[in-house]
Amino acid sequence: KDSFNVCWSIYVGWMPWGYGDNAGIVDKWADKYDIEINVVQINDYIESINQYTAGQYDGCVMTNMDALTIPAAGGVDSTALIVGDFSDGNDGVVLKGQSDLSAIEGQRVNLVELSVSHYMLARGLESVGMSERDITVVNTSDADLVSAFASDDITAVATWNPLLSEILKAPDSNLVFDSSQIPGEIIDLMVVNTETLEANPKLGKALTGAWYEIMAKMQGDTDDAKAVRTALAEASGTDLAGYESQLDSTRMFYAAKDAVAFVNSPELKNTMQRVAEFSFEHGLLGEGAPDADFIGVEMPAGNYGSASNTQLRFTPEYMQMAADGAL
Amino acid sequence: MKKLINRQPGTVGRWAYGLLPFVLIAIVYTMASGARLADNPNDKLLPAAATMVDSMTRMAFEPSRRTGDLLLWADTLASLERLGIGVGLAALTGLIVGIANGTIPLVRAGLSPVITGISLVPPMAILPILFIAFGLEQLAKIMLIFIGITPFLIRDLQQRTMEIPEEQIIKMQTLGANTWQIILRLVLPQIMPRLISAVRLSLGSAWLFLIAAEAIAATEGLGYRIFLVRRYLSMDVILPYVLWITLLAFLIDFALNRYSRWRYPWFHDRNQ
Amino acid sequence: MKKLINRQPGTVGRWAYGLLPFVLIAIVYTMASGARLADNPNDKLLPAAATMVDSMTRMAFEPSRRTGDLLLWADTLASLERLGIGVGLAALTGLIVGIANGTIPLVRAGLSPVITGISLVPPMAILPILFIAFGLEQLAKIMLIFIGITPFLIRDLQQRTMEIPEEQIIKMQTLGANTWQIILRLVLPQIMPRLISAVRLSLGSAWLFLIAAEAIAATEGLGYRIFLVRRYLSMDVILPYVLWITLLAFLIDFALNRYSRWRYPWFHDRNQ
Amino acid sequence: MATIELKNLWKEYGQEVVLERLNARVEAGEFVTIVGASGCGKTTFLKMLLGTESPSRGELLLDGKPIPAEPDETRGIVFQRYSVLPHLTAERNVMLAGELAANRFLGHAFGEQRRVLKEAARAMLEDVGLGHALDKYPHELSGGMQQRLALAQALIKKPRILLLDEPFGALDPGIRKDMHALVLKLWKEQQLTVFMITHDLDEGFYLGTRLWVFDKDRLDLQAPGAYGARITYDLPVGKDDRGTLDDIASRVDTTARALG
Amino acid sequence: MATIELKNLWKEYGQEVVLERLNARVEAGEFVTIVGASGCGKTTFLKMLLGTESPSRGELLLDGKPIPAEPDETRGIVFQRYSVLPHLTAERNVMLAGELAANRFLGHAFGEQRRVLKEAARAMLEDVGLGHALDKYPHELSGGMQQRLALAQALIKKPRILLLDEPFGALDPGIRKDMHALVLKLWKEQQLTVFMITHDLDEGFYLGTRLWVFDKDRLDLQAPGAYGARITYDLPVGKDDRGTLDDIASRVDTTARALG
Ligand SMILES: Nc1ncnc2c1ncn2[C@@H]1O[C@H](COP(=O)(O)OP(=O)(O)OP(=O)(O)O)[C@@H](O)[C@H]1O
Ligand SMILES: Nc1ncnc2c1ncn2[C@@H]1O[C@H](COP(=O)(O)OP(=O)(O)OP(=O)(O)O)[C@@H](O)[C@H]1O
Ligand SMILES: [Mg+2]
Ligand SMILES: [Mg+2]
Repeated sequence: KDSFNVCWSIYVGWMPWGYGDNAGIVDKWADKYDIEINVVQINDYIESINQYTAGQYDGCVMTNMDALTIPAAGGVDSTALIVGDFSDGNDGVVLKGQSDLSAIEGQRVNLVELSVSHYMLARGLESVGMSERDITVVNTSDADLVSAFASDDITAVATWNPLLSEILKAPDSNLVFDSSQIPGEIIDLMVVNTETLEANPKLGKALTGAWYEIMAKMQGDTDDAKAVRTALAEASGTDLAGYESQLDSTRMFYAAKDAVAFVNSPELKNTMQRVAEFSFEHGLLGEGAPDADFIGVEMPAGNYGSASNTQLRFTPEYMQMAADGAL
Repeated sequence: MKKLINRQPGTVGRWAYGLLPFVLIAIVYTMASGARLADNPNDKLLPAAATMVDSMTRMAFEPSRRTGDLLLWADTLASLERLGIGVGLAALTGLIVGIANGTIPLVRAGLSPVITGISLVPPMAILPILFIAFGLEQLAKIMLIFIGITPFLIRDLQQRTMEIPEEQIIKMQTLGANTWQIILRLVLPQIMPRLISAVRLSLGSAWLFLIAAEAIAATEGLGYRIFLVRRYLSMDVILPYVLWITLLAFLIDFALNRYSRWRYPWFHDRNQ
Repeated sequence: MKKLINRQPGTVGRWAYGLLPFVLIAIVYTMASGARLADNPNDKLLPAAATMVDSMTRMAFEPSRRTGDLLLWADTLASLERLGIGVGLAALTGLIVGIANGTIPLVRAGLSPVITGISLVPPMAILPILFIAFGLEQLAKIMLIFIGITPFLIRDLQQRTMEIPEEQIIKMQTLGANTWQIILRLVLPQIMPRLISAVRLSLGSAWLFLIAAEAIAATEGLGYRIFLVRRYLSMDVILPYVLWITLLAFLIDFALNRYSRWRYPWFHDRNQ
Repeated sequence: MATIELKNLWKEYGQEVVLERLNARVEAGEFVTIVGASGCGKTTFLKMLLGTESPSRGELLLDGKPIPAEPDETRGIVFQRYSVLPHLTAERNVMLAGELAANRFLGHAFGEQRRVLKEAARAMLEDVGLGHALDKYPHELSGGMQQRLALAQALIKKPRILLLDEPFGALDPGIRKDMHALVLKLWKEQQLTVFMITHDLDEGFYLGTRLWVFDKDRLDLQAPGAYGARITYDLPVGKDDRGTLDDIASRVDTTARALG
Repeated sequence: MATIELKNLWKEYGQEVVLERLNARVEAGEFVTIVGASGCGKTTFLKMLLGTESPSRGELLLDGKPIPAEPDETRGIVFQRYSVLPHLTAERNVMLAGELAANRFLGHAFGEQRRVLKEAARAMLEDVGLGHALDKYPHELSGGMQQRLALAQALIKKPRILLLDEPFGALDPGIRKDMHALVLKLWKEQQLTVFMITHDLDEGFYLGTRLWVFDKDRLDLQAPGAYGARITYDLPVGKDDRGTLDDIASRVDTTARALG
């Protein structure tokens, strides 16, 4: 097999994939390893993960939590090939007219249910000694959150960028909690099918090589870098300033070695445990799951959960090659 | 040997032919599902029949861990309530405006063009405006259904009203009726069975809009559940839910048809 | 003074009455927009007319910096292509299956029940399955339109086929026609204008499905653009796009009607 | 009782002249039968009497005043088809006129008033021989029964003028004869002024007190719409011989062929 | 040439007996006219001849063999309405039979073959007096012209048997007479066997060589469906006087009233 499909959806930390595709960077790296890589944009984030889980794509971008609850819980052994960034304020809870998170008690909170926003909200509530029982969660489609916020019915939302920054532009809105208070827990990944990757290391190499080339191009204050970021901004439907403000709240790992360090750190294991427990409580690991560690997660700092059912693997292998310039 | 066009199946043949495609679909599904599950026993895309039955038993008879509800019934009730109110309001509006448009030329001149225009606007594209006007709660969902099907109902009933033979309208006038009486005693009763047909025709769209509305913002409902569990590709819930919706749609259609035949024999027997 | 039911507006009156609601809508919009903008000059929800004109000029006449396309036209082309192929395939299938069902009792016995069943399944609820079955490229979008409207087309055309007077089918046989010739020389030509009406009726749903499909996976298209800018609440783009879609829908409908009247005078003149 | 006058009456649709230069006077209580080729304007004339069409030129007077320009209760009508309301039973069809008068807003009668209407309707239906079909819907009645019902419905309102547009055209010959007897009986009892269009010259001769033949006396084969039909015969019935009848028949046939 | 035999023919729909004990023999070239009250089963009988209905009991034989159970080119038909194809011009309507035979798959003729068909169609249309309306669609033709067209369309196929179900019922009396002449002419020229249903006893007498009256000779007023109609008169036409005609008329009327 030498032709592969990967998909991505519109989000600040994943926009580079679209640029890499348009600018021919991905093709260039694919050619180098003598394979073919199709990069496909999917607007609906969940649909892209579903498609990956159903086997239509060999790789897909997603967060750590969704990687655990959708493909891994669905029995598709997945590897986090590239850790691109973690959210550092890109996800937040917004209240209308009130500036304190504890005021959320009793309100209806609009968010994409069971998503990282839900997780972040739960973490936020924890931080003020509340739990989900103190509020009502209203599932709201991400595409409609911004316009819905203009309605008087909505008083509280939990969401991510670019929706978050749009919502914060509304006169009455206050950011009461954001992911910078739980740094490193919401991680954006490029996930590939473990089996495919093992059979075709070339795929991992080409993707990783391409990614860090794009990273190098978009970073910095040169005109070229600005031009790249302007293109990313337009593709996500905003302008340079808007995109950069989103970047500000995203901890991008421009350098491969930072990403490697992050994956190797023991923090990751704690994070994944917390995510797994949250997911279990909400039934995301499947109804057959007897407890939170039913699905095994393999990490450099040690494994979490059932070793016999390892379905999600974090590996620094390819990023390390990039850091070493070995690609 | 008769020509194909003249060959009729017998009663048994009719049933056999009619059931065959359903059986085929079931067989194809079972085979495809079996193949995928053999590959990956955790596959969620095409779950086995037993898995679906399990999931549905859970949804229907075990209280949810989070809310304590019996989810299937809670969802069904919520959705049917929205559908009922939305379609009911649309039917009422369609009836009133359709009859006014169809009977009174001055009203028709004023409203017909704007209704044609509105009927061409795809409601999904103007969601933000709907949110502002109607919020995001129950009202918004009902209004999406309402806005989605009312233009069709109005135009259809206007058409049907205009098809009432001119002779009967003249006849009413020679019996001394004024405009209001013509509407009340001639047009309204004759349009009622046609309203039911129009509603039956529009129910498919109504379900679409309901599901779309519940996908946007909801805490319960059949569409909500489908879009929620889509997050983790629980086809074992989605597929039975879709079948359940199909069954509900069929039952509603059937009941409306039966009611109409019972209530308006003069309409149906004449058109036999 | 004549009864209301007998009073007809003159030509001028007809135009005036017809335009009035549109003017009212424009005035209400302008006032609401003005009020919101006075409150918050950065309000995006109800942009001023000038802002919308600006945005549309940019979309229509300035090449996008990213791709170099004129976005409005690129989107329109992409959407119309999908709509055209989807509706075209649906029409073809509807024609073939509808005629086969309507003419040949044995086929009808086999297919009619399963098509009724399928027509009740809301396509939005099985989106995930569709995307898995047909991928996320052009095919999936076309298939959503196809699956959305084909059952309706089949059922409508089957109905219309069965309405062809029995006398004409007998007449064909007495002139020596076999089943195939009856279909080719009698049923097909008589169903063509009815196919056009059925397509006109189904275009509203086709647009809905197109927009839904483009919102999920596309890189251009009218629905994609609306979906994309919706996250930023760019109503200055959304509203003109909606108007544009409405205009396109109107033009397509108008053209189909004109074509049908020109091509099938025997059908339209008879039904006058 | 009504007097109807036609004074140089014309009816045109755009370029097409349908009727021209009609002049006549009909006294109360006359029974005018109208024959003529298909498409020569008989129904158009009846519509002018009814008020749903208005004259292009000339005057159509009822008791010296222009006839009201919309249908009302002075003029009853029975069409060839669609003459009764399909959603009401026979009895309700006949009660309708009374109910409409009883309550201008609801168009329904209640209590005592309703009982009286019901009784009157039943008597009327007995009269036209439908006493056994009170609760039947029109679609359950044969064509002849439907037309009897239409007559009952129109006559209970006691119109001054009764207009009949080929009311028996769709009936069996035998049933037709019964209807003739019925119409003559009701006409005499209620002292109506009747205008009746028929395709059947014999019927026209047998029924009326006066027979009108509508025909185009000028006929341009290239442009059949250039000239309108006129009243070419206006015969007091009973005073004419078989010769006239045959003569009329052959003339009407010529026109029919030219138009058809 | 065709011989048709009815041997103890019955037709029932469920409990309802429509026709019972029909026995007759019709030789090639006869012109049978059929009259009877509405609903007594005339059309049902024609449908059996056509093959769209089959006998419940007894036999209906064509040249000694059961008549084919579906319509085919041996039997042509003209109905009261819907008899021509609305989507084809007059000429194409008449060419149709030839086109269907020319190409079993496409049902279209091309080149020389097409020219010949066109010529024949034109000649036929001249014959029925529609030479000037070749390119008109049926909806542009009057009722009489449509029925001429239907005749032309049926006869160009040269069927052995021609079935006519009240073909002139909807026409003006004058135009009707022209059609009679046309049918008689074509019948003689093509030596057809004709069965024609009519409501008009005079028409039946004038046209046929043989007149059949369908009537219920046993009639249960409580259950009109208990007994079926039979051929109560089978008259060689021309040998009967006015008395018979009146007698028939009054009997048929009695049945019609009972059924209607
Ligand atoms: N609304 C109209 N607009 C234009 N022409 C009309 C209209 N109504 C009738 N006509 C024309 O007027 C002529 C007379 O029609 P009308 O219906 O009065 O004939 P008729 O004598 O009643 O015929 P028939 O015996 O067939 O009922 C016809 O040529 C018809 O085409
Ligand atoms: N398919 C059917 N099923 C049941 N009953 C039928 C069917 N077709 C005809 N009949 C009944 O058979 C009887 C004879 O009908 P038919 O049409 O043959 O009468 P007809 O003599 O042609 O009458 P008309 O002069 O009105 O055309 C009627 O009582 C009718 O109700
Ligand atoms: Mg007329
Ligand atoms: Mg008949």
